[in-house]
Amino acid sequence: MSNFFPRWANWLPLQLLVCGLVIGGPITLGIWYYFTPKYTRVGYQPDQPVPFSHALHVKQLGMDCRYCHSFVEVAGHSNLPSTQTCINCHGQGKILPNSPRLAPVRDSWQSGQPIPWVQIHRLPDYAYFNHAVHVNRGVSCYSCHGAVNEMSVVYEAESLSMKWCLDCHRAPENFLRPPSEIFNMNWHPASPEAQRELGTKFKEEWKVNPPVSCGGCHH
Amino acid sequence: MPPLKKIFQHPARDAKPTLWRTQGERENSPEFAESLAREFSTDATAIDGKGSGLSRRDFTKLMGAATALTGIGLTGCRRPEAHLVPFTKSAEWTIPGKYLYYASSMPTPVGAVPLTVTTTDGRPTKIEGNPLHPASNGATDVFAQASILGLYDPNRAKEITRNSAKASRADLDAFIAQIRSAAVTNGGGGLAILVGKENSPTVERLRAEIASQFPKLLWVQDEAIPGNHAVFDALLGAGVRPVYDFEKADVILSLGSDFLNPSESGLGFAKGFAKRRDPKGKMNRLYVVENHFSLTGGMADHRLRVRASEIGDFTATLAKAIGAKLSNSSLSGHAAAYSSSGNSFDPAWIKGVAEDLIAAKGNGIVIAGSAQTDAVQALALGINDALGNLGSTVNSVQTSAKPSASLADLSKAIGAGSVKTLLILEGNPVLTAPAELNFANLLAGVPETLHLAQFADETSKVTHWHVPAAHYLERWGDARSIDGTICPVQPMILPLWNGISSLEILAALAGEKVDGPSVVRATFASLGKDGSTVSDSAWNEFLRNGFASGTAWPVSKPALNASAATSAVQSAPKISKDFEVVFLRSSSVDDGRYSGNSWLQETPDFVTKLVWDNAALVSPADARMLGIKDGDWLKLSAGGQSIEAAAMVAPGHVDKSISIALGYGRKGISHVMENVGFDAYPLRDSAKHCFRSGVTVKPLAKDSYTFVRSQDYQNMEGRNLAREGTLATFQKSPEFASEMDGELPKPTSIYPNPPLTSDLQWGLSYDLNSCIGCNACLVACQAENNIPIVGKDQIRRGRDMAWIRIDRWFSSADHKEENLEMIPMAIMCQQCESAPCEAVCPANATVHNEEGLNLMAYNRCIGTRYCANNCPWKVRRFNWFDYNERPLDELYYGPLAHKGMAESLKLSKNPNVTVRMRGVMEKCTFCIQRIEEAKISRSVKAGASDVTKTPLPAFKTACQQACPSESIVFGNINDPKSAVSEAKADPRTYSSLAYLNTRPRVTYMARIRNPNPAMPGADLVGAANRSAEQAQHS
Amino acid sequence: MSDQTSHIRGRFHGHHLPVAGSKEEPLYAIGARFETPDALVHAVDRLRSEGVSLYECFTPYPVHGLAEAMRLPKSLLAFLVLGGGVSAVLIALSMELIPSCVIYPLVVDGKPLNLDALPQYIPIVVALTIMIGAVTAVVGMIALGGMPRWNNPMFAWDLFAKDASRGFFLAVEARDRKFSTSALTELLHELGAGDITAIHQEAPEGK
Amino acid sequence: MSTPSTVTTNETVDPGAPDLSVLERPPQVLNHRGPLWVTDAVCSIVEGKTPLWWYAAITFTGSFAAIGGACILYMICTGVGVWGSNSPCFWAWDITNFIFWVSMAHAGSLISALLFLTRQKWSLSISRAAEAMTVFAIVCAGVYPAIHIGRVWFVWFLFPVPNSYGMWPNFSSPLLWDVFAVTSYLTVSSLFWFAGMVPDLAVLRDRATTKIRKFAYGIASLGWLGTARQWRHFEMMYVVLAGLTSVLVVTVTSIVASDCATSVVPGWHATIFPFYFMVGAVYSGCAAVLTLLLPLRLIYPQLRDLITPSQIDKVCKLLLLMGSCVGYVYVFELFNAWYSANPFERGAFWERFTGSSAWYAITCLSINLTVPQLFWFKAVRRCLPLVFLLAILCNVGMWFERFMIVTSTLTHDFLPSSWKDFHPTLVDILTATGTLGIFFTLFLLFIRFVPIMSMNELKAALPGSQPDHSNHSQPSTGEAH
Repeated sequence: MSNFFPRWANWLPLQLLVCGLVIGGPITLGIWYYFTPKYTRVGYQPDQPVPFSHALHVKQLGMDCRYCHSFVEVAGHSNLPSTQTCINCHGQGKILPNSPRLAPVRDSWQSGQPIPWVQIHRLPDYAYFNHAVHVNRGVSCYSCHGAVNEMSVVYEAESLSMKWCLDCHRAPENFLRPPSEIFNMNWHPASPEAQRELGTKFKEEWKVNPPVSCGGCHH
Repeated sequence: MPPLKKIFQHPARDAKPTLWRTQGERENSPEFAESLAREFSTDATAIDGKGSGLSRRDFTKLMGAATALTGIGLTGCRRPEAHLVPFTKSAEWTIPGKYLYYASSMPTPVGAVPLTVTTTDGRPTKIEGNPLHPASNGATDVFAQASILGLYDPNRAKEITRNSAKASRADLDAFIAQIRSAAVTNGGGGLAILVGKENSPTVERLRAEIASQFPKLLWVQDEAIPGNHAVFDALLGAGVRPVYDFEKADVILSLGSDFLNPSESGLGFAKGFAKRRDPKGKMNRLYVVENHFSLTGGMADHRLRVRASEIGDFTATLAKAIGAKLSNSSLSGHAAAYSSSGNSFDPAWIKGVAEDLIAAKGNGIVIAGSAQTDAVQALALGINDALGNLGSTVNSVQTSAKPSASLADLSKAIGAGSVKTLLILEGNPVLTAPAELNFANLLAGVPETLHLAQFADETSKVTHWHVPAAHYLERWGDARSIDGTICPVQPMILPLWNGISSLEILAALAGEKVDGPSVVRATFASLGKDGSTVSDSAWNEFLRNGFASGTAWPVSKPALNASAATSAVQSAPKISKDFEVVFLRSSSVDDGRYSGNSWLQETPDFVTKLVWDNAALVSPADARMLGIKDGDWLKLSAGGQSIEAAAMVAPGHVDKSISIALGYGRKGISHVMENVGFDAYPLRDSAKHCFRSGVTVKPLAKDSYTFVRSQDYQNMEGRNLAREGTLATFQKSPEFASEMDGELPKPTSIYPNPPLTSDLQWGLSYDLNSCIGCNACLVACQAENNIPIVGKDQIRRGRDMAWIRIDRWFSSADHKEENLEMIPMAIMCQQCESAPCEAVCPANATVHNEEGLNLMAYNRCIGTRYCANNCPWKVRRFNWFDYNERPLDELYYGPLAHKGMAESLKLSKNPNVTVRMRGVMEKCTFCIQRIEEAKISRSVKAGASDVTKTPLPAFKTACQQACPSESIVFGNINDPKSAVSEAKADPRTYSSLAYLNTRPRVTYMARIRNPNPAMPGADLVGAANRSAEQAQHS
Repeated sequence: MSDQTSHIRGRFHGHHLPVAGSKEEPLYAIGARFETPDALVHAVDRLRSEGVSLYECFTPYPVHGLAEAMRLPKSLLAFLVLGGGVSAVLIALSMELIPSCVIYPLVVDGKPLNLDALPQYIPIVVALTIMIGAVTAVVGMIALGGMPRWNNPMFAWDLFAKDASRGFFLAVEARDRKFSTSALTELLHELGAGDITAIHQEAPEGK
Repeated sequence: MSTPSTVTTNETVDPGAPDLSVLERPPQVLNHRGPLWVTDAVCSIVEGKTPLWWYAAITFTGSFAAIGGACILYMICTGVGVWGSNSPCFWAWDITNFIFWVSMAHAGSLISALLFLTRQKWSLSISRAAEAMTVFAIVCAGVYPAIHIGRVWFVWFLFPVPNSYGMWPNFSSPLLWDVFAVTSYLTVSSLFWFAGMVPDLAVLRDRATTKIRKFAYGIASLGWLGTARQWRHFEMMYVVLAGLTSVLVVTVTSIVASDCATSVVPGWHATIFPFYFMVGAVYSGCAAVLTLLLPLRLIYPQLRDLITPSQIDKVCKLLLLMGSCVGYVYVFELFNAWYSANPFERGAFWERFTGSSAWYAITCLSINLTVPQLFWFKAVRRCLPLVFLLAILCNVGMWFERFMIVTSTLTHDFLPSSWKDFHPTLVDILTATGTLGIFFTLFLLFIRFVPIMSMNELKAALPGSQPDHSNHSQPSTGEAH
């Protein structure tokens, strides 16, 4: 036998090529989806020290976001409520004073140790975000946090990737709302067209001109 | 609907969150963690568990890191758990993440520096001047700026020790109580208290209080670098001090006085002086007589190099001349009383100055260096008197300073064994006392000694008690600013390491109850009209404004006591022809009190550009004579004392004279102070003059010492970088500066640049004419922008990180020492409209924004360093190592080096500026965080309305805000009415390297000198660029 | 199978052709060896005139005139490369212009955000064009040359397998319409060929 | 089976033999060697037993390469600060060596491609080695741009891949041009090298005796049979590649040159730079070829008939030409600086030769202005040991030139206040020697495992190798147009 290579060897290049396509393609697509914030971020839903339900408080009881997140309109950070805020309603002789699920709150109130809520929406340290300027200029909580009023346990609704931010900064008209509806989680534009029309109006009236160059968020 | 993937069941934790405990464990100092817990709670900001290298909001990270790490451990490769820790009880005033400003002040021997302190979430992060204060234009000096680091300095003393064993606060209180009870019985016999000069009314009050209770008490006040208090008491009356009004002065003669240096004489002088340097107005003229280049010398129109010890002779000669011209007998009398050492000075110079001063009768100032001899002070006042300056430009204030015993008196008392208990409140006598007193041994002889200080320093080593002192940002207090106005000192934060203030100790001695501001408030009350109580509103106003209006010392026309003057003149010391040594106040560590501050250590000296060192400055001629060059060792000996120091050749220095800064060469206190410079204190005698005459100098055959300067090349190499002209030139052709581009190609652009659309276009104008080069902007920038320090070795390798640097040029039209001029020129990112750095960055990490800013996105930067190569001004700084996270002595260990920043330093960071990581480029951003802050608040204010109709809140860049001479003007060049637009419209304005057509947003205003034609070498003044032009054509 | 006897240089045994490969397998071709390129070229001319079409020549280096003699068409390669190059230009330009002028225009060094700044995009275009062109050329050469083909019936002929780098070989495939072992053997012999061999397919693996 | 080890060579070849008449072209292969001899001569190098010196050599070079690698690792996990680079000299040895290696690569491509296109037959026997040198030099050059950046792990920012930031690279940056230029240069030159080698690999395959060799060369030669069709496409490809490569060489040098030329730094900002780098490149490349071939000729006696004195003579002449061009550029630069009357331009060059960089600037000039001029003399060109020595000198000179261009310019730019001198650190030095190690290691592997000369080209060019009735003057012309 003086052919060193077997016959099937001749098919090898073709086979390799096909395998490459069959395997490589899906891998690329997989990385495209599974390794980007669209997947890695969205849907992050850790359990919290206190089983606080936004659905209950906001949807059923109709509380306003700002009752707990009280500084969102003035400060860069949307603060978490102090234990005091919880105790206002859940203190002795008030609502569910002895519920075991509120034990951490009571402990915190007595010990003075803060409640370690698990953080969900996390921006990198080098990205600067300011809540006040957004909520005051027609961007609703809903646009970034999703339908929190529906969530019994809060999860991350949007990717919060830089591209995602830019989508809005480049075309705010697709998201701007009437000032009255900023904290109304149930307000939805009649149609995309209606939204664009409304948004464009606000954009021009208010001269909304969000930064699209690095310096706006990275300094 | 949530995608039902990744519902993280983080392991259940025990109901009681362990955040603080783990925190404490990490910190290894429960007290600290406690104080944090008490003082701040974090707000809803990110706590990045991954601890990425680029970290903003390090403070909150510090809080969360511990638990976040456990998160990593437990969730494996999943997303690490991070926590948000809200307040338990809401804190008054505090809005998480919003700045809170308090008015306070920084006590210094010169006088309190009025401040507004920026706090974030309960931690002070930035210091600014208090613009409301009459004696301040909202400016600050280096030391005030750097004091923020002083607060968080991890090397500060942390515990009370007795006989170097840890003691508790209770022990201390017991000790004080015991002293008091003893004093009550024996009227304070054997009790001595040594304090520094703090100008604190409360201290004065408590002193009076204690003195009245314990009449035998010995109250000693000592400063390392004193003013001539005694002689002024004699010349002008007890407690009367001269004050100068530079805004009124047409002709100024400085006799070795560095009055423009803020840390020498407060911020007011520079401001007033600068106001009169505008060539469009009536420009003043400055004569300086000094032995080495000082800031003031750099500003001089005519400068004469005279040995510090011979300034007496000079003054006498001048006084004689003026006395003769004015046929003023008393002045001639004083002059005659002076026993000259027979030095002669260029008569033309004397004549010129004399005539100019006489011509400006009543509008001149003759000011003598604060550590000059009594004779010089007396003569200077005499001349002012003769010229009728007293009452117009030279006035006096009746200070509340009471005479107190000197260190010499104390030593005597100790020697006589009459001191049993000595309390040293601040100050460091063992370091600063004249060697001949041999103070360390004396102290050892005192049965009970206590030292209150922020560092366990030389003195603490020999005292029985060491008590950590509270930083002024941690304690209550009050202090008088240079004009006597009373300012509060407010605590911004609980003592990080349980520091104690001198007030607490004094109050305890006086038997007063110490409870927060009570002691201070009591003082404040005593100043009130009725002297009894003070209304809350008045008190709150005092705290809010940061000063009590109307408490300034009354200004009056001084009356010179002629006989006292004569005797003062006669007291002039004999001067030897031999070398003299001149002791300088260091521009970085003052008298040594700031040697622990690494920001200051790394700030280049005004003139020598030396970092992390002082040096024995010798004139070029002497260097040749002694056959030495930079770094060679000298042995300086006088009166049995001797020191060894490495020499540095200082252009413009007078011969037969050696200048050396005080406060260096300290050993065994903290690693920051190790191997830094040479201690010059031992050479001083108890007269504490700024010079010591008759010093023998001997070069040593040691291998030479490595000096590191932030600037290696001293002259402009024939390039018109810093531009100057004379008043005449300016009046002839106002735009002479921009015409200096000469044969360089005219800028042209081959294509239209894309328009910069915003209504805000930022620009900065920098006035070479008023800049004194005081470094305040440098440190302000460092504090504002979280700029790391890199250490001596890295700077030697050319890895300085300062975003703004001050180039200091020496130039001399005829290349002679006599006519040497000094020009400081601040260089920061020029924010070019077509920036060379941008085109070459492959990653788009540095681009332009619509407001004409040259942005730098650290998180996009991959560190090719091409931008820096292509930056003509070399203002870009590269993180060669992980300067923030690794110890400076382990930079080269790579991953083996310890990682992480000292916890306390994390608190000092500005939360709105990213802390940069290794491998990224950084540079001046025009304080973009402040710009964005302003824009955001404008938008918030506008809300649902046209934002462009809402005015932008006023703000300044850090360097602008700190500048005492208002040389930096920043603003919107799109607005023709803005200050910066007006500044740029000035004919003196020119762009640096205009021919490159990068169109910088930073422009410079040429320096104007105002020579006196009658003076020798007048034609060589203001000719820095003449030599340049010649060089260019040759 | 052994092939010790399969070649005796210069001698010719009537119809007993030496055999390469395994007799059981179908005949693949008849191979012959020529001493000089001249002989080969001449042989090719002759074969063509005889109307034989399915033949191939094997030479250790490009022999000039051979391809012409075989009437081979000109190589397509040049056109492939041209195609590759042109597409490369388009790819490169769109890769550069779309991000920097359309998707995310950033003001860099005050340079225009439109085609005024075209020069700065040229270098990458050139580099990419050349790269893709070169890749096309090589891939094309390999593909057009029927490579890679590691197993080839010709290798069954040990003489060829050993001496391909030296001799000038010719093989007429059995599929050729005019193929006849005897006639061809005659002809080749007449044309001065040596080592005329019947090349059979090799036995498939496992036999 | 032929036994290659028994190749005999004629030791009595006198380089200056009178029988070489000036009129007729000297033969490619001396002593009327035939195709079989050529084959054996070249293959014997690969097929013979591995000589001891080879082991010794590769251990030596390999260890240097290893040390270099270690330094790079240390640098990456510690920081660029471990190099001597500083402000203002943000680039130093990293870019110096990058330019040095890239330039050296160019001669290889030129000798094989340009000389091939211009029918310079004399380059046949050295082109393969030259191409190999090119590939290895680019590998070494490629090391630096990859590692010299501050955050290597983000290097993917340089490639236009869609990402969740919505960010793209800056296509106007010469550094990005570099990325593409160097990538395509590496690709093209390796393809050129490999594709040209396929027929010769086939020869090795046919002569292979061991299974491993059969397998390796079998795979590598892609089943090449040398059919008329394959040769036809092969020759076409070779012409095309030669054409592309020649253009690429010019492109790449110009792009690398624009790293400097497009900047504003006085001393860099000059339109002459592409030409400057081009001639410098060929100059250093020719020198490198000589430095590599002369020892080979010494070690393998049989090559003396293939690498003939007349070829070396020609390379020397090329060296002389390019050296003179380099000299011209030096003078021109100085004149230009003076003529610009621009204090910054003048200052840059004044400082270059009087300042702290004087020692290496002057070293560079004194070598590159004098050494190549020696090649005017035939005696020098024919004295091979001397040629070898001078060639090495030229390379040293060129390294100093790169060092001068990068460092002395950066250390003396616009503002004297920011001037700072550069001092290399140990890491700098070991990394540089490391790349040398990589280069020679690769070259040793090359001479050991693949035919170092293009046998098919040589054979095709031998007298009598073509049909005498064929009226084709040169190989490949028929196909070329």
